[in-house]
Amino acid sequence: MTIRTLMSTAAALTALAGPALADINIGASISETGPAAFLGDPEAKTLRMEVEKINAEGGIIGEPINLIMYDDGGDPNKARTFATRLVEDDEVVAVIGGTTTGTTMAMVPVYEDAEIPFISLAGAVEIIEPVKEFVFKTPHTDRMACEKIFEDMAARGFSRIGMISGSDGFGKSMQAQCKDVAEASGVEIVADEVYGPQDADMTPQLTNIKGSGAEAILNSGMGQGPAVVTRNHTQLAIDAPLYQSHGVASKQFIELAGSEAAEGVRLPAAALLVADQLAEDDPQKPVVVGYRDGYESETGEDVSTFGGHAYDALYILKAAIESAGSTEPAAIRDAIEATSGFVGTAGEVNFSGDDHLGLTLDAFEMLEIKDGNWTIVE
Amino acid sequence: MPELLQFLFSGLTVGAVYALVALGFTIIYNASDVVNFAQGEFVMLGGMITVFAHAAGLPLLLAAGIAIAATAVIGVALNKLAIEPARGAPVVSLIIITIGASIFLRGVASLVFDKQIHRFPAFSGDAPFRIGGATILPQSLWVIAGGVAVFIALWLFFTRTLTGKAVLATSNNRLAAQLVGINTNWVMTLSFALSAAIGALAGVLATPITNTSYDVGIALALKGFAAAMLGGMGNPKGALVGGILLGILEALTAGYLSSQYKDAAAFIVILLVLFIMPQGLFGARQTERV
Amino acid sequence: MRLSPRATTLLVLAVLIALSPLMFPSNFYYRVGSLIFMNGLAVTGMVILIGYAGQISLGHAGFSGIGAYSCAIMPVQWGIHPLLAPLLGAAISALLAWLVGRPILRLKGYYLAVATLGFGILVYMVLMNEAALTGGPDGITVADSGLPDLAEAAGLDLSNSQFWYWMSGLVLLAGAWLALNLYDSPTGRALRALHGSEVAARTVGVDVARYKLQAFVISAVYASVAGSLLALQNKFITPDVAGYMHSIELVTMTVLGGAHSVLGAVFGAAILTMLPQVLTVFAEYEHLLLGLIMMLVMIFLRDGLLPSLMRLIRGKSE
Amino acid sequence: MSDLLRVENLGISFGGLRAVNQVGFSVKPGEILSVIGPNGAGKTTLFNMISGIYMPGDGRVVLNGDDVTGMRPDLLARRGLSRTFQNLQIFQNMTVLDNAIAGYHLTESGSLLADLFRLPGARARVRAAREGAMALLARVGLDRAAETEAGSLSYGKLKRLEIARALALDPKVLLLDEPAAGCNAVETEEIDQMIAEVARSGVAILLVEHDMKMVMRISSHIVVLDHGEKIAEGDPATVSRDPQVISAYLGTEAAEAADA
Repeated sequence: MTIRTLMSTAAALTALAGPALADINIGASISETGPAAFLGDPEAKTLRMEVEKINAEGGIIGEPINLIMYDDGGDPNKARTFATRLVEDDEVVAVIGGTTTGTTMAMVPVYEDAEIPFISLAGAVEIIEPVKEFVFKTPHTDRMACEKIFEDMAARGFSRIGMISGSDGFGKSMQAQCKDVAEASGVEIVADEVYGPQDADMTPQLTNIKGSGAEAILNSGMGQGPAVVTRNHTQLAIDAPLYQSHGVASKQFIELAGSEAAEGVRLPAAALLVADQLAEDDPQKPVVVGYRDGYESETGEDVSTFGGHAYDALYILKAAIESAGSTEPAAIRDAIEATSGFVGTAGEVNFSGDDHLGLTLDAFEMLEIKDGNWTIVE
Repeated sequence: MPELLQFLFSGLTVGAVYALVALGFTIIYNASDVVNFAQGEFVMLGGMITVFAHAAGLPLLLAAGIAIAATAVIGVALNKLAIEPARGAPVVSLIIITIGASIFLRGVASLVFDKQIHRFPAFSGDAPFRIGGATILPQSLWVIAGGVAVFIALWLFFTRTLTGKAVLATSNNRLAAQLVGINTNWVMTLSFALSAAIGALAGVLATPITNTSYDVGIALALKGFAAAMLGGMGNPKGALVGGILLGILEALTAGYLSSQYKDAAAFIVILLVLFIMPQGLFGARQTERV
Repeated sequence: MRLSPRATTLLVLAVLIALSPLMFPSNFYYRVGSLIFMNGLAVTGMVILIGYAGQISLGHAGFSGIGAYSCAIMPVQWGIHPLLAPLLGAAISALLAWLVGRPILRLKGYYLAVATLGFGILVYMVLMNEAALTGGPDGITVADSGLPDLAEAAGLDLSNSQFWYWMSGLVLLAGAWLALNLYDSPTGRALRALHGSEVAARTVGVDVARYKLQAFVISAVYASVAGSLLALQNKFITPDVAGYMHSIELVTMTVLGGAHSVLGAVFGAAILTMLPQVLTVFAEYEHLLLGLIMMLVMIFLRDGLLPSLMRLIRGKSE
Repeated sequence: MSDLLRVENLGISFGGLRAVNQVGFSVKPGEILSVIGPNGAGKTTLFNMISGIYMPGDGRVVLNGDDVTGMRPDLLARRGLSRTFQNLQIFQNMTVLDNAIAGYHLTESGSLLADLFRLPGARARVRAAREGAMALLARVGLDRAAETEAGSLSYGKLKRLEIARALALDPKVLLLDEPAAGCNAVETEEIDQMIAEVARSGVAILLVEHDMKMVMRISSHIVVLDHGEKIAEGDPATVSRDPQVISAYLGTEAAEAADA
């Protein structure tokens, strides 16, 4: 009947778009649209661009990659369905993706059940803690960002800090992590405010933080909210310096906030943003410069660390398949876990049985915005 | 006291944006009894077209003008292609048609433009005015002025001009309006053009504050709709008051109670108002005719 | 023998549920099937609210959220048996619907739409903000219900997707049976009557407020159970299940397929559930096409897809 | 016999406009009381107040000895008051038969659970209502249209369907708002006879009608409204001779009717 017809149409259409069977099927479920689109968009573009590049250079162990990428729109339920589709229908050997923590966590049970290695591009620490056998991730955790920021605050002598967080997954997760590690890092959170990701004005929240006597302010959030917070921070002439999170690590943030308002804002981020400022002998330099130049010339857009996460995931996977010499999911998983000394855009990755993130705090640079540009804080 | 003043300034800024969106709802509703859920996309288009025209090298004013004109044309097209053919459909069908239109416009925008967040510079710089220990950005004044100006213009339009009265007549009784010689098709075209233009103007004025991207329309339509219903659908005064009230409510809740639940507070107040005044604050009371 | 419309609907549903797997190329289709049935269940409730009673709700995903989070929270926090959680969730949804429905249902048209919308958003915000209980925006893991294991112990060797395909198929059948029973019952007639003319319904003795409330509560229970099933299958749930877009989706499925009949609405649920899967071939045009389809159906097939299709078929055979 | 329905000093204003003012009358079982008057005299408004659709501004409505002023229509229905509408209020989304069964709502309805699970009790009640409805449809000549969508019926048939639905309640008081409007002479006569028949069974009937011949023929009592005020009252003969009535409204038509 009609349902059947549609089903088989769907199957036929997928088959049409589908691969020759010898290819290496790599799956991806990315939030190309929806509230996390500005993260997912560069991720998807990076994956397409880099897969094309790898295939042009002869693929992995002689086989071309067939990238099967779905747009989950940031909806975890949809992501979950695509996960099943990737596993059952597309028969992928590994999956990259999960732009957000929500979509990632929704997919995890599927890949764990099917024993397919999965490299997430989302931030929260719960993705890899506790360690799940088949789940890895490339971005630094929000907990690490908190620690890096608090470390810098403590070094500058700030102990009373105010937090203002986005109410989306990223903001809330980081807010919780920061509150968790605050005491151990020697800072006290004296104000804790929240805003909606689409809010136009955060002066009430910042006014309250200003009144709380906070010596520094941390904004955990991604998207357009942090730009508004930064402008409002300047508008209210708040003396306490503003810290942003790694969630705004793209040039776009400075444009949105305006270089005047963004002046002096600090944030922890990967070296990708300051590729040119890295020392010539820095092992990361060729990687980040290469990726940045490739991305910017291909898309005409500024590079962001989000696309970098996808880049890292793809090349970790490539290296793992090569070292495993096999496209068996279990073998790939073992090879991923054995990754060591991999230099990506986020830093040096060393996975192990009890660490599926593989990055240390050193991988973060503390950046400060000066004259509309990122500089490394020494 | 400076806190309160700051909260009020914040509420005014945000509320003026809501009010502009709500005013856009008003005209279409008045002419056709349709609540256009794609109104938020008009705001988005106003902002995005300006951004890209400006980036292409046009001066900001010209870019804004083009954005408003182009959005008005899109509004007319929406009416001709989707609303007119569905005349007489039940409320729930109209809701789905206009939501479909909003998804469609969003999809087109993500293709024609991009999925990144954009902004263009504020009209009069970013140096805030300081009043009584609180601050307000010049762009906020632009938005507030825009809201008030559109309100006054609409009020004059509906009460003082023949065309405006024709719009109201069309909404009251389409057939009767036709019988007295009103070209109701033209009234509909005009209403959608005006509505879309006001939405686009909101986008142009607000983008330096709110930023814009292809999907800002959803949240704006939601708040604008809520504001319009709070004030009473179809009444420009209701739209203005509803919008500002909603903005101030959110700011005061964020300032004094909990920033977590500021959106919740807004909706609780809307629910309470509707329970007591089922037609909103300024909505016309309707008697059942049998 | 001529079958009543009620029996026909049930038969068609049962046959579709039973026979569709014969053409599934892979396990993935069980997943899509189970989603169709879960959405179909929620939408069957919407038929009672929109199709029978003529009321609109843009907040019913809120009840799905309550059903889903009951399954996530109750067993872990309060030690309630995982199979009891969906029932308790449904009871909470019913109670909440009864409480908010009384004042809300006095409103009409767009005012009712905004009030229900507000209710849905409030539920969503609680799920987002009360992170200690709900896990916040990043979601929460749902404990295993033990049901698939039970099936396995009973000798049924089913994958997770397969199990939930059959489970939700059965629940959908039960839900459809109840909704169809209601149609030609005094309550169903009273609901349809107040849909047709509230004034006339009153004058024949229908307590309009009471019946609207009943429809609201019943549809809330349907949405809640659908949410519970989703949570139990996914074993992970986020506040999106209660989000505004999900509410809109439910209404769209209902009206797109044909709000006046259970079969029509379930058909709408099937179309809209499969659409994103089919549209993946068009990648970035997906949303554009979805919007276009919504508009075209509502403009040109005003009664919904299924009634229009049936008319077409009948028209041809005559 | 005592009054079944008594209206005392009933009045209402809409935004400063006095639509009905100080109107009073009473009806006994088996009586047919007609309310007449020019368009806009306030007849339908009066009906809407009596049947609980509008809250009266002042005055009282007494049904069977109880004050029921402003009571909800569904509660009035329980007390035996039923009505039809000038501008048809048909359930267009339902079949003709379902429309008629809906009239049996009060006797048909039971518990929600019984309905959901199709318990035997509910099915028996539905069966009884269906039989009653079929009989009523036969009485108004619509039994052959039972399964058609009500929306597709002609105006005259819809009028009769509405009367059937109102009768399904087995009312003590029946309010008929222009039952013969839009009907041809034959149909009018049928309706005419039906009303008389219903009245004979002991129902008190309140009638608004523009067809003066019909009014003069069947009314036991007439109340004349003009601009919301009662200007005359009495039996058809008396009213039709009332000079105030003639000048206000009736004119030659009534004179003819009186002669006939």
